[in-house]
Amino acid sequence: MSFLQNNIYYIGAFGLIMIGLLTVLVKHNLIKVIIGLSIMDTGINLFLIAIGYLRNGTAPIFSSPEVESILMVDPVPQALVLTAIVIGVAVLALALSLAIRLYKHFGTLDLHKIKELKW
Amino acid sequence: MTGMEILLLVAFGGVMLTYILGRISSSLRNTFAVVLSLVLVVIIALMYDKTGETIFYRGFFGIPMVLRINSLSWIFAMTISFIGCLSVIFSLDYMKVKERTSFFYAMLLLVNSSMMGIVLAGDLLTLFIFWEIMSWSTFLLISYNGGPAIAAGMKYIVMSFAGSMAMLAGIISIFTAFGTLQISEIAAGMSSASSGFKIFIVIVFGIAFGVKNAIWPFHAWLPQAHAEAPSPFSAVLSGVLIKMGVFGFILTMYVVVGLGTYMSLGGAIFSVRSILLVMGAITILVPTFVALLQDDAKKLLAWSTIAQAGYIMLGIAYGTSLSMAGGVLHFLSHVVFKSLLFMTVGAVEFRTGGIRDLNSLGGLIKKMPFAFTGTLIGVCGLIGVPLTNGFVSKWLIYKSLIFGSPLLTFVALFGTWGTVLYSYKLIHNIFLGQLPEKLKDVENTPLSMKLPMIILSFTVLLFGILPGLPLRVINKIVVSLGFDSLNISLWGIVSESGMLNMINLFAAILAGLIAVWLFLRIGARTIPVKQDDNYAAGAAVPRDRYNYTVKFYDPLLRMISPYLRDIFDTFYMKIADLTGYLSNGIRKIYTGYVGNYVMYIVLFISLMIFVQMKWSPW
Amino acid sequence: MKSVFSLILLVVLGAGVVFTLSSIPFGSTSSDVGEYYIDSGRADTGATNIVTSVVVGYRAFDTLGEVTVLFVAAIGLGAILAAGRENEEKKKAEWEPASLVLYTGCRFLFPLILLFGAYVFIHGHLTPGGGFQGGAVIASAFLMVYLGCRKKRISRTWARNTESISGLVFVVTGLTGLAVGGHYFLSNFLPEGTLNTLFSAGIIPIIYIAIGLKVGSELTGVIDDLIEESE
Amino acid sequence: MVNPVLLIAVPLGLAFMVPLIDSASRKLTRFVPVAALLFNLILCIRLIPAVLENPIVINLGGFTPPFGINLFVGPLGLLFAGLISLAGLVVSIYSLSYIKNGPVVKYHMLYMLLLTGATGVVLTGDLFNLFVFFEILCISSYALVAYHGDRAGIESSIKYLIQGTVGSGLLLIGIGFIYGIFGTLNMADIAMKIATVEQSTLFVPMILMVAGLGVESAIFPLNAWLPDAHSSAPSSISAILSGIAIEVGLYAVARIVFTVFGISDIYLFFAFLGILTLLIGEMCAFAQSNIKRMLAYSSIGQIGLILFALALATNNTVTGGLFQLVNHTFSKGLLFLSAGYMIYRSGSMEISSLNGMGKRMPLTSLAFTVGAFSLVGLPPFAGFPGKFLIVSGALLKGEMVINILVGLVLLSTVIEGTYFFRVIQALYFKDGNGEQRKQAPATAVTAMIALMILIVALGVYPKFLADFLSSASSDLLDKMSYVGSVLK
Repeated sequence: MSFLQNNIYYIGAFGLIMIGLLTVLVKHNLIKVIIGLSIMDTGINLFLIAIGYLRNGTAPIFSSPEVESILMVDPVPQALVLTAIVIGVAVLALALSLAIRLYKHFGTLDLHKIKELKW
Repeated sequence: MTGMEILLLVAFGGVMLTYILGRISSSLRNTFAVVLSLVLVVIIALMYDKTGETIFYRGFFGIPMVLRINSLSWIFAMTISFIGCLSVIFSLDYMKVKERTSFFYAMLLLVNSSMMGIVLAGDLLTLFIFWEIMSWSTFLLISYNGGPAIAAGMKYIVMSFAGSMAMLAGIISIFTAFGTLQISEIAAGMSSASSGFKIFIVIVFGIAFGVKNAIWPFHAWLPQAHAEAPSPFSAVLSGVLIKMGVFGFILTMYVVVGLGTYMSLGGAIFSVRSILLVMGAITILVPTFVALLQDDAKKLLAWSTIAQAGYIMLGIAYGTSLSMAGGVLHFLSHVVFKSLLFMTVGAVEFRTGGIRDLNSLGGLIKKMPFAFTGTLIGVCGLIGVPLTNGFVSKWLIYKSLIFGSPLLTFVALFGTWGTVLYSYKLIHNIFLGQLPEKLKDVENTPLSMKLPMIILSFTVLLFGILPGLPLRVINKIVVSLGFDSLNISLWGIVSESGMLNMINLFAAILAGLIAVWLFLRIGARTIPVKQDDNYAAGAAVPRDRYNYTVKFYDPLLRMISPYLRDIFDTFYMKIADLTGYLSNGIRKIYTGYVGNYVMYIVLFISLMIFVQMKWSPW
Repeated sequence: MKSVFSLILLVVLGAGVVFTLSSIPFGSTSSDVGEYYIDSGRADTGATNIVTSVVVGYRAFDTLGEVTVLFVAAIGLGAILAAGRENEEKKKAEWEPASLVLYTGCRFLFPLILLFGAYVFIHGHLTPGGGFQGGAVIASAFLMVYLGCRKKRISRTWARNTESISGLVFVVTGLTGLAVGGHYFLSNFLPEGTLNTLFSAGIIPIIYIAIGLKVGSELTGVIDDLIEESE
Repeated sequence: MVNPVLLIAVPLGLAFMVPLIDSASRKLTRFVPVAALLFNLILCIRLIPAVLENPIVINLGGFTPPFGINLFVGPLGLLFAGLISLAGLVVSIYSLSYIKNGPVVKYHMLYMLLLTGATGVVLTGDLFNLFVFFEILCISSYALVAYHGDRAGIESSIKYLIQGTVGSGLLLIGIGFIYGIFGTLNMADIAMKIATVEQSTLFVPMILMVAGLGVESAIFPLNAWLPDAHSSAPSSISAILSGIAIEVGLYAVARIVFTVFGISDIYLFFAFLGILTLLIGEMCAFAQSNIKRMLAYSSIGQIGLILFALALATNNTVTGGLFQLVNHTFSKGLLFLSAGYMIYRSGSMEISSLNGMGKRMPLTSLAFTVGAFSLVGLPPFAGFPGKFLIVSGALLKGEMVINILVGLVLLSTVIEGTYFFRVIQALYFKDGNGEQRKQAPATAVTAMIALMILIVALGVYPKFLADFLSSASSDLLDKMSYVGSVLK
């Protein structure tokens, strides 16, 4: 039980990543696949945050001069996540615009039916 | 700047200039091409009896690239430039009716230039570079005619490229083993190498040169390629290009590996030498009879080329000074008479509008007397009739083999019988017999085609009567390769197994001929009988049926043809099919469904992790 | 069948991950770099929000890349939608006008949200927030207008020029640093001011304002493109 | 001294400026990429002497590594940057006339950003920064693949996007692990600390990162997007994707495996992977009847060969691999560019529709032939020295396994030769429909001639590049000097 408690963020993060990957692997509706990618992104962001977490830590902001620096969480993963989120959004937007076009061309979003390019 | 550098500069610069001039005016280009090839002949002739090495380029990663000239390179270079020049002259009329002639001339000259590069190469890297240039330019020329030539070109380039890759492996192994590619330095290193390494070198080079030289079982590309190439190029192809393989063999066996090592390389029974001899013998035996089966004049000559390559191989692989001289001389003879034959057949093809089928030709002797004479002399050389060069070279080969290996001698002789048969088929079906109706308006050979034929016919006879001329140079080669010197006079040769003196033969034959001529002259008068009197027992037969040369040697062929299936050709085609089939199977992994693709990614990672966790190899 | 296989693969993957994670215990990580940032971030960059000092100070180059990623995505989306749109005739869908309450509410909220967004990115070096967050808030204001007021559209040229100029400001600020301040690209060449005041931290607020405007106009552009597509 | 950061900043600034330029003058936009890449090229050339002496390390923002992001401009990075700007310049000249329809302004912006992303990847010394630039590269290529908005383009783009996103997700997880273990993102810093951690712990992060980058660099089981994307993209983009994008991916893999991890146990595995990629790529290309798909599979094969050469990790083989990489950029670029206009003229990508192109577009066909010969490795073109170096370097190792792999390399070269010779025959010796002779536009011809000259020049005088490549290869392999020059 303590394992679960100690690592709950990791478990959650990788749970999300696995769910995302599984969605990409087994679902054949493009929108669901894109959702899967998005879930995976979320999981990765959570993982990055979890890496930088310090137990009972506070945000790394010196909002007043008397704030102590001892228990501040690592700011680097937070900065990375900021970037990763934006990248995720960018990819998501592009994917959705492609999905719109794809639907116009094929009249379906079923990836099993979109197999004109193969071999 | 030495003569060799100038030579190559002129040759390769001329190629480009020819193409550029072709853009301006075709007659200017033709003149330039002829002049260029004549200049090359002159430059090489001036280099007679010179030896020397010169580093001409260090730009390739600092590996010194060397040109060298000695008697071996000289004789090959001379032959190349000579035949190249004649084929350019021959092309003048032949190519008039075709399109993209500038491309043709430029490529023809490029092939010649790259072959000169090969024979003048003093290191293996230079050799390989020119070798590859020769391979791809030849490919472009073979495919030139389109249609069936496409398949022929493809077969040629694939086999040749496979050979080149084998050669590259060999060259680079040598480079990594000895740190040098200069032929003169390799020889020193080779003597201390392990015999396994030597055998490896012999095998990879053997494949490369064997493919080019069309030694059985690497001959599969040759018949189609020779048949489908434009005739002036067929002459070059059959005459000199495949002889680059001979050059390579001599270089590998006697210069790189060394004479002493070569003779003892391998086990007692399966020594490298005996294997090469057997390959040579098979190369004589089978293609000779396959040639009999051919109805296409150029294909017949192509198979004959393979068979003759077998003789050269026998001579070279046998490894005595006499056989070596025979091999090299036969190379020279073959160049001359085979180019001559391809040119005469090309002239016929040119005048009859592309007919090469022996069954639909005939009776052209009156229409094209020059071509007939050329063919006659060429065929005599091919068979080895005395007073032709073929006689001398075959005599040397037989002489050297007859005591050491009677079986091989028998095979060689047997091959000659076959040669007689197909030679007769060739000359008869084209020039003798009945003239088909549709060939009534065939004109005589044009001048630009006559000229090379005259020169080549003259050479056939010259070397036949005065074999000492080429043999003097050949003797130098033989000595430089480490053999004993031969005793040579202008008229012939004296060896321990017999002597040859062409002046006696010449006198005897001349006397005989004069006697016959006198006898005929004094004796009978011939009465011309019309053939159609007795042809079909008086029955009315349409005139174009009169040609009785269809199905030559039919009973014989029916007897032997089941044994002459080209298993290696089939084998190569099977490999090609298999590759295609396999490729088609493999590309099915790209199924088009993106879920699978992601699966591959995850599979890759999971597999790695699984292996790592299970066995921890890392 | 396939999902079972996928599950097995993922389980193997998960096992590997667990194995590696055992060397990164949760909740007690302290990295040298992170500690350095916390200790000397204020002195180095003048920002009290250490995340900001990392994002726009220490790792400002990342942020430049990040802005570019968003930029690329916005252009890419525009290009893809434009390419398909070319060869079909425009048909204007008739939109039902929004109700008055919605319309007025949107118009009322719009400047407030804009103001909030601007606040978020202007105070990026002092409070949790920054250019991206502020930009997203601004874009949400426009999204609200699109949804609520329907007929209102922004001017594309205006959005594009804002985007372009703010992007240029970022790069030019960086290049100015290269030219004048210590000869490093993106170096902080402005005075750092006093901590915890608005005019502090040198170039950080400038960059964050540029980013805020850029992200805002980019996201608005994306929304505009998608809405145009749905018409 | 010029500052290498301009290599990234200037094109980026120009790309941001394009909308402004566009509103000032429509015609000027097309020339922005040309100007930017010309600037980059000149900058790269000017940097060569300084870099050959000592790698330039630029600390961005004035923070010393590992606290700030740094650019590491060694011979290798400069080689890639120069290659990107050179190939980019040529292709941008080609695009001037080739890209006529669609949102042209957006094309030029995306194109420039793609190359900026690639330049960033090869110059950066920070792991996460590498990821960010990698994303710029990937996202702009997703968009560019779909540029024409046709069925095939969109389909391949979405497939590419899904695989690419999964790949970059994996990369990011890997980076997260690395940060968790070492507490730093600076590659030199990680490289220095790598020995302090048990090897087995590093396996999963490494394999995640390699797989993530491997998707972009088309290593065998991860390359399924490539044939679709390369064959459906506009030809100018195919040239860049084949010539630049996957090479940059390979650079990233090599940098991480050699410099960051630098644990030699795994190299042989990569050599096997390279050979597998090579064989699969060539075999698939052999079975194609679609010219662009064939070229795309051939890119996979070439990447396999380069990976094999790099994985042998000796100075000779890496030099050879890099040489082959340069050759591949030029030759494959040339092939795609020439095929682009041939397809444009014939209206079909089937090889059979290119019959007789030699008469209809002589110069374009000549360009294709030169590219094909060079790629196959025939002298006197640039492919031969590359192949020579790789094979000689590999044989010099003197291990039986590697000798056998070299045999496979030569075998696959034969396969490669076969399908290229087939196309050349179709171009020149098969009869096509008797269409008029019409050359490609002048800009396209200029681009192709420039590439042809480069290929022949490199083939005839390889030493020109070899010395530089040799120092680039030691840049890649010499981990200690990398660490030393970053963390002074």
